[in-house]
Amino acid sequence: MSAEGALLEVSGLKVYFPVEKGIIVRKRVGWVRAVDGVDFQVSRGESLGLVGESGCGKSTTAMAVARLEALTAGKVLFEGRDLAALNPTELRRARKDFQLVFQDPWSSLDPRMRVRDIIAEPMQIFARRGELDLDGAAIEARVASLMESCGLSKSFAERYPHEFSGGQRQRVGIARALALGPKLIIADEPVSALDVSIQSQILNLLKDLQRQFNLTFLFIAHDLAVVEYFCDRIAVMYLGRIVEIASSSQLNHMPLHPYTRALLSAVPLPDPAKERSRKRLILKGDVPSPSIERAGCPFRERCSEAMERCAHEAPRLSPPAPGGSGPAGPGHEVSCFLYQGN
Amino acid sequence: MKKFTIMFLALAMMTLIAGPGAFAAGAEKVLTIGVDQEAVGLDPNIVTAFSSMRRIDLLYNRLVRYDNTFAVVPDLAESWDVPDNLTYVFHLRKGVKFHNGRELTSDDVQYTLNRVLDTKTASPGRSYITVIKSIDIVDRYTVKLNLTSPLPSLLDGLSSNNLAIVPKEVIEANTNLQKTECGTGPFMLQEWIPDNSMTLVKNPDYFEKGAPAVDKVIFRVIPEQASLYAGVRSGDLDMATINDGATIRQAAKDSKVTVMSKPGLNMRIFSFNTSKKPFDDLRVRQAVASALDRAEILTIAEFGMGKPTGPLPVAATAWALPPAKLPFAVTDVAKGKKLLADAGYASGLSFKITCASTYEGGLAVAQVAQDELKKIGVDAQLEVVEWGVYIDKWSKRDFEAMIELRGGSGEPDRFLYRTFHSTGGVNNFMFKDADVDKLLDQGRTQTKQADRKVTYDSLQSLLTTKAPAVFLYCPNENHVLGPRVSGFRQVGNGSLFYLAYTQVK
Amino acid sequence: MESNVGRYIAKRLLSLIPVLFGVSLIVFFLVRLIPGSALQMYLGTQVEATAEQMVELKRIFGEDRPVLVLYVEWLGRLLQGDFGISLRTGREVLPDILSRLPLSLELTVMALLIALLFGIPQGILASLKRNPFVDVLNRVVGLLGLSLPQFWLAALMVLFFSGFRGWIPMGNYVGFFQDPLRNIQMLLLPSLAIGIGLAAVIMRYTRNSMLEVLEMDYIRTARAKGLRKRSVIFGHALKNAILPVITVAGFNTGYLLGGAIVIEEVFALPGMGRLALYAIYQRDYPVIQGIVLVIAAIFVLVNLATDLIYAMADPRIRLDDSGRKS
Amino acid sequence: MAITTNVEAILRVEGLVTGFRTGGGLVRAVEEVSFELHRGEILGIVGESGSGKSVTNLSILRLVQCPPGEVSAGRVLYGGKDLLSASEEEVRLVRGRNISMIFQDPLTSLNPVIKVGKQIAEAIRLHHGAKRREADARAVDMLRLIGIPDAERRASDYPHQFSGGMRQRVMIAMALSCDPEILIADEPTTALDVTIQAQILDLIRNLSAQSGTAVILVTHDLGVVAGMCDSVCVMYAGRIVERATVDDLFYDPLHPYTRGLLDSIPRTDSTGKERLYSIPGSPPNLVDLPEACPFQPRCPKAQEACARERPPEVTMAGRAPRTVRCWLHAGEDHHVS
Amino acid sequence: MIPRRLAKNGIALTGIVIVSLYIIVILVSFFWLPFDPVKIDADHLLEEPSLKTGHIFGTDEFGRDILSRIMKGSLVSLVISLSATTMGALIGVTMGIWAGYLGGRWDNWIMRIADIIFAFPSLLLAIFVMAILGEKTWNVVIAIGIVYIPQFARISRGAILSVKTNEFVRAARSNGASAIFILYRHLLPNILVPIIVQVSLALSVSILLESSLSFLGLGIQPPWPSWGNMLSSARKVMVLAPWTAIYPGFAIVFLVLGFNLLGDGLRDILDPRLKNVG
Repeated sequence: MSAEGALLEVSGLKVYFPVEKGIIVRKRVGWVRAVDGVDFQVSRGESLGLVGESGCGKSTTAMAVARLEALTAGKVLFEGRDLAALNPTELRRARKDFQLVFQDPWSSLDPRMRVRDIIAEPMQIFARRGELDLDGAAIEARVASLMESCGLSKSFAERYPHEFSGGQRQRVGIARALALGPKLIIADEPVSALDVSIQSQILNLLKDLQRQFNLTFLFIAHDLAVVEYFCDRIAVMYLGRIVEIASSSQLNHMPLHPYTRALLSAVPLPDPAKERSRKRLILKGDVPSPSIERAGCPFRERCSEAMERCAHEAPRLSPPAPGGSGPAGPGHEVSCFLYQGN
Repeated sequence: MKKFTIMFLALAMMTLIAGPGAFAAGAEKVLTIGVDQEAVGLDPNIVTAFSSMRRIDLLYNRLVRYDNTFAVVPDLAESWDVPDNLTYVFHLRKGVKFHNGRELTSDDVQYTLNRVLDTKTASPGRSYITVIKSIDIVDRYTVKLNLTSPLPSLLDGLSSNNLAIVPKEVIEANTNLQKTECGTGPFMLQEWIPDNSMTLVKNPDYFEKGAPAVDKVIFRVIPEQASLYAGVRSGDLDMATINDGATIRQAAKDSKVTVMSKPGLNMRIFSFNTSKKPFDDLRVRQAVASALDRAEILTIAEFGMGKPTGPLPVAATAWALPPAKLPFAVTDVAKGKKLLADAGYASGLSFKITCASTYEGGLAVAQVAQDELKKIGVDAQLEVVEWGVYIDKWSKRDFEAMIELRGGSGEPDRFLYRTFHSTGGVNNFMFKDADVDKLLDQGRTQTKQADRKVTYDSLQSLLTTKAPAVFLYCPNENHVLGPRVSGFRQVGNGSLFYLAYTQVK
Repeated sequence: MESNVGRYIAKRLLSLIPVLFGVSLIVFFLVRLIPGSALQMYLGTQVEATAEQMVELKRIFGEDRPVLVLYVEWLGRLLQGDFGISLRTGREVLPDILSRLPLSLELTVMALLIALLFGIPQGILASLKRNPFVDVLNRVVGLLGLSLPQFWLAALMVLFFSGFRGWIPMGNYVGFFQDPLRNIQMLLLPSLAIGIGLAAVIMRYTRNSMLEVLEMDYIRTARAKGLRKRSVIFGHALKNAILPVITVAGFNTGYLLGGAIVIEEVFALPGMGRLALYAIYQRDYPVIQGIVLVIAAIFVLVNLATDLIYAMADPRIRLDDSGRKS
Repeated sequence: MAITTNVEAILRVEGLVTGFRTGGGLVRAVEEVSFELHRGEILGIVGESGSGKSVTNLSILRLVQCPPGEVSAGRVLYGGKDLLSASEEEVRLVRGRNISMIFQDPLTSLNPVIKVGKQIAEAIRLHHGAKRREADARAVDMLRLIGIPDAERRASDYPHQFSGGMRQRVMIAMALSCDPEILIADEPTTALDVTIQAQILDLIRNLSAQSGTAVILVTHDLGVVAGMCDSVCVMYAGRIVERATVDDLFYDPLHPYTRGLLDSIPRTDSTGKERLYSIPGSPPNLVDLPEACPFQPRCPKAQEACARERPPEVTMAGRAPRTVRCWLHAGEDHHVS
Repeated sequence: MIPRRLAKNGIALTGIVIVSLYIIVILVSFFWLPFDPVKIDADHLLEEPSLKTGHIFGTDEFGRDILSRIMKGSLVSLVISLSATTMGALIGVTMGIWAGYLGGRWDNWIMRIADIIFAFPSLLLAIFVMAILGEKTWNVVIAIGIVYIPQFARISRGAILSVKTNEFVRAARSNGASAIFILYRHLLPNILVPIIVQVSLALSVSILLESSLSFLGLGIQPPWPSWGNMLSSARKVMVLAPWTAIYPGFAIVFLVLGFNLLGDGLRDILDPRLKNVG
């Protein structure tokens, strides 16, 4: 598993939120296991997608990687340096190299700031501390070039966020993320809130930017189609864990985990004939609460192929055993006993 | 929600209908009097509050009391002899009963006086009788007091409510009489709802025949002067004690009510801290005295309800010289200016007048005085403080000038000695004058009325000249009476004793 | 569920302790910072006292020991339910306060009722009549109610109603249980004077809340079901719109209680506010301390009650230990 | 598949115009919208946010908040009556009984302080005059029918105690409780996860098939349309730009917008990773739209006429009512009737 | 943007007009008053309002012209309410935003302190402070300001709690911004709306509180007029001369009404949810 060229390597990541009780003295009475042992790596220039339904921990994973959420356990190696072990000053400096694009184009921009100031702010913060060698004029020039790269007209610089449509706001957010010249972009559902016609614009923009600036993406989404389009590899999450990870095409054509298969079959296809002919796997019930401690496979209650073993033993993410249900490509790993020897 | 609305409306309607006619008059004669302050406690030997005294007036008796002309007349003592100026012998009435039924005897007098003298009791009355060396019981109805030095104001002191005679056993049972009552007075305490009302009932065994004339007296506490007046008008109250000039002026024009008004013993003064600049200079004090216009102050601050006075309250006619016969009787701006200039304040002077917004604090007087002092080039600042702060400043002598309301007395020694003697207990002017001290001491030892009159006449002149304070006026004591009331008389020291003879139709 | 509520109440009550402790600490030292003392007030400007007497008096008035010692003593007795003895009247503090509490509470409750009975219907009406003129008129009238100084209103009431016997208490206040009708008649004007401002507040909150709720999706759902307008407004909208009104009403109940001070003075009502006022004037420390503690306790209890009522009205609030509600 | 021509239309919308008065001016949210719905049909109305699809449906039942909204023209013919000119009382009786609605966000669409059982029973009591007990029992039946486990107990729960999918089921139960002829489902699955969306869509499809309820399905997701609908209206800037059967629309889109929309969807069934097509620009501001084709600034095939004049709604030859609002097809008008 | 909308909002406009009128009165009072407001005039005690004497609002029990005193008093009332509100807002908002932003233990401690102040009956608290500090104008400001601290703390805390979940806060953190930077650059500007509305309410309440204090004899020092102490001294004579109480009362009512209208209008304008209505 030596990750030659891995920009980001996450291992054993856990994010638990305490459930507290008490008024005068607050006691912890349990945990919400939002992320419960996640490992993955992202190579330079690669896009890794994290998919899953709401509450599966994909966003929390992203936030923990960006150190915006406290880690309960695990390592986040960024260029070999463990972000989890940095002190606040080091962390602040390191932030230059990984930036975020957020889901909600409405709440991710401060409504009281002009577009120009929003994009310039990261540079100003770093420049003020002497960690970025740009003066006011240089910052202004860079803001202009960033706006251009992101397809924003120069005349927008003096406007406020509320004067824009969702797509344009998302472009502003992207320009802000690029301001410091990051190596990694963590994009948390960047197109979920957008209409289809705008969504494709933004996806194309991100692709262009990736090429232009040699960016690495950790791309979070709930829409499998979007992730498959955008990412090289995809990790599917369920209840705080990765249940399957594979290259996009492999996951699309050869999904192994029952959950992945159900997910894929639930995605409506814009093709009436295919829709009519396809066989649907409809999952029973809802996602269970992540605050309940559970032994065994987290998916077993909803799984149509659950075995007795699933109830008391948790499967580990590993390449499928040869001679399983079919050929699996390199790097394809799944966390299911169907594909594991004993 | 809907149910609530209906219930509420129903209640409101019922109230409207039942309203004014809801209370029926009983057969008994009840007199309702409105006062602006609640009594603090009822132990006559301990309380200092004016409001408590007004209840004690009716509940207890003293050895002697004032009548409505400030003459000392018998109360529990039928008569007294003064064989020499160090001995007083009192002959008690027979058959006087405490409200618990026990007869009052000379033991009770001895017990009471000793209680007052005991420093543990911390009685405010102690200073009136500190000269008493011993109290001898001659017989069941005769008591003899032996003094260490002569004190002409002793009888006057004994007329104070603080020296009302109390029964030993009740005190021992209750540690004090603050919440309970057992006197010999015309009325007995029936019910006391603090800050609301106090009901007194007739004492059937009262020693004076025919008194009291009503079955019940109800005190109601109404802090607003205007409400008190309105209460008498509407018939809610039979009478009310009101000290606010504006309200009285309004009531005086009102045919529905009767206003009784006469100058009381209280005295409004403009006092100086003679230990501090600029008032350590006699000329400055005199300048202020020349500038103040008593008539204008009375007109504006009291709506004319009062009388200008000298160092002794004008109502104490036996002693007091009319202010017109005293120095600085006439406002003289030119003289004031000259005096100031002599004192080195030709270009003007500035000082603070401390006052409080309550009636006793004299805010209205201070405002008029401030205005008048401008005429002699004095720029006086008002320091209007809350009453507690006022008292604090008073007792710490932390002021330059102050507007005060002093409780005067019908007897010159009792008031003047403690107020202006250099050792006087309430001499907060820090006033030290050998001549004044000499005259005050002399007044104490003289026994003949005529001699004393001469002494106090010159003292009045001297005090007015030396001006530890400017003596302004005595505010009237006012009572507003409704049509049902007759037979009430004002004493002049605020006492409601004559309620014992008051009738209602 | 029930035990949950019980536990919640118990915990909330426990959490009052630090607040009340803080209040006790502040009030105890605050009142002693005020210039003047009970002893000075007792002596006034007329009384002479000798040195020996002063020693005795200082002992009686508790001026002979350090303040810190006094605090610890007071707190110790307080924990046993002993609020001490009034320096002014020598009476026990707690019974004196408790005897005036019913009046103040009744006044508060009546004012609250008046506020709710005027405020809520008016607020609903205002939210439905979207005619701009009526709307503006409604709001101006409401704001006018908010702008009337209580004491001014009270003084004017005394001025106008003093001719009518029985409407203004004249020191002849009767308790509710002695004569409910007389009692309510007497308290009507005072509580009106207190409640009118809150009525305006409630009206505004009801209106705003209704306007907000009427835009909600579930109102559209209710209309889409074919419900009558009345059912939509009372069955669906009001049930939700009332929630913030509960908070505001509860929030202001404590304010009403404290605000009754001036009104009690003007109307000569023997309530707690008046006791407090005199106690402050007379530097009657134990009484001030007692009253502030009692009012603070009531205040926090009212807040607790508000939260409970809110929780009953809003099933989304769970009375568990989720801590403070913001 | 339901072929719609020879089945009677139960709902006919003609020339509907709805506007909103705002500080900035009049927003023409719905402009000359016409379509018809047939018995048993599932009609999709698809469009991006702000295209007027939801307002269209609210206008049908006169649920547009007025002010600021106002239905200013058109007819909505149902059961021989024009709902737009009928009295409020008449429309009220149609709501919930004949035409029901479910909405996008089941959390905000259910009254948070009323038990779900009661919320369902309310409509039943209202429209069937059922007694409280009967209505309650029927509400429980409905909950059971739409697949809520332990329905008896859950009926006395509040909406917040349900998960998103369950809440939408409750909404559906409520909407279907009076056996309506028409169900208007306004983005019923937008707030839900895909697996839950699949459950809900399945439920709607089955219920519609069983009871013959016609459904208007409002959505922005062409995939959902493909899987659910018989025919589709595509809306853009308040207008229906294209109306067709589902197959026609997907396999032979006529309007450039429809085509662009179809091309910009990333698809899991695609093979290569060719660059997505994207429609340039963003949707127009609906205030003071010029007299032109609103799609013209973004249209790759825009002609001179497009900027000058509003295109007419052209009825195309072929199966079913097929219309398109585009100058490209202006010459191909076929009036059927 | 906002000024234009203010002008279009009738409610706010009325408020502005009323408050401006008072400001004009204050400006005029610097240069001209009908009579000397503190000059005692024994010849005209408690005169009825009359055009003939020139005392159009009448005179008080010292013969002073009531109109002049109201005019003179308006400066005091406005200055006090502005300063007290500013003080309460500054301290309260600082407490509230830090409590809301830091959360946890800090939140608990800060808000407990606010709770304690809040649990005090406000008038009693103001009376205490006045009695301790003494009757000076600035002490009235402090006494009233303290009362506001918990209100502002609560409101700003609540607002911060809701704003801080916005993603732009996370964005700022991801750019390495410090807590103070985020708080004052991003959060504070976004919670100004509820604070401004509360300020307008507090402005009006402080006038009432100042009056209450003066009414109890703890406010502005006579002979200088404040509306409160005018009412306070009118209390004794209002049976005789109702105008002594009525005009200062109306002066209060209208200014408070002005502030309330302004606040109400501001709320309309600033609240985005109501933007499309009316």
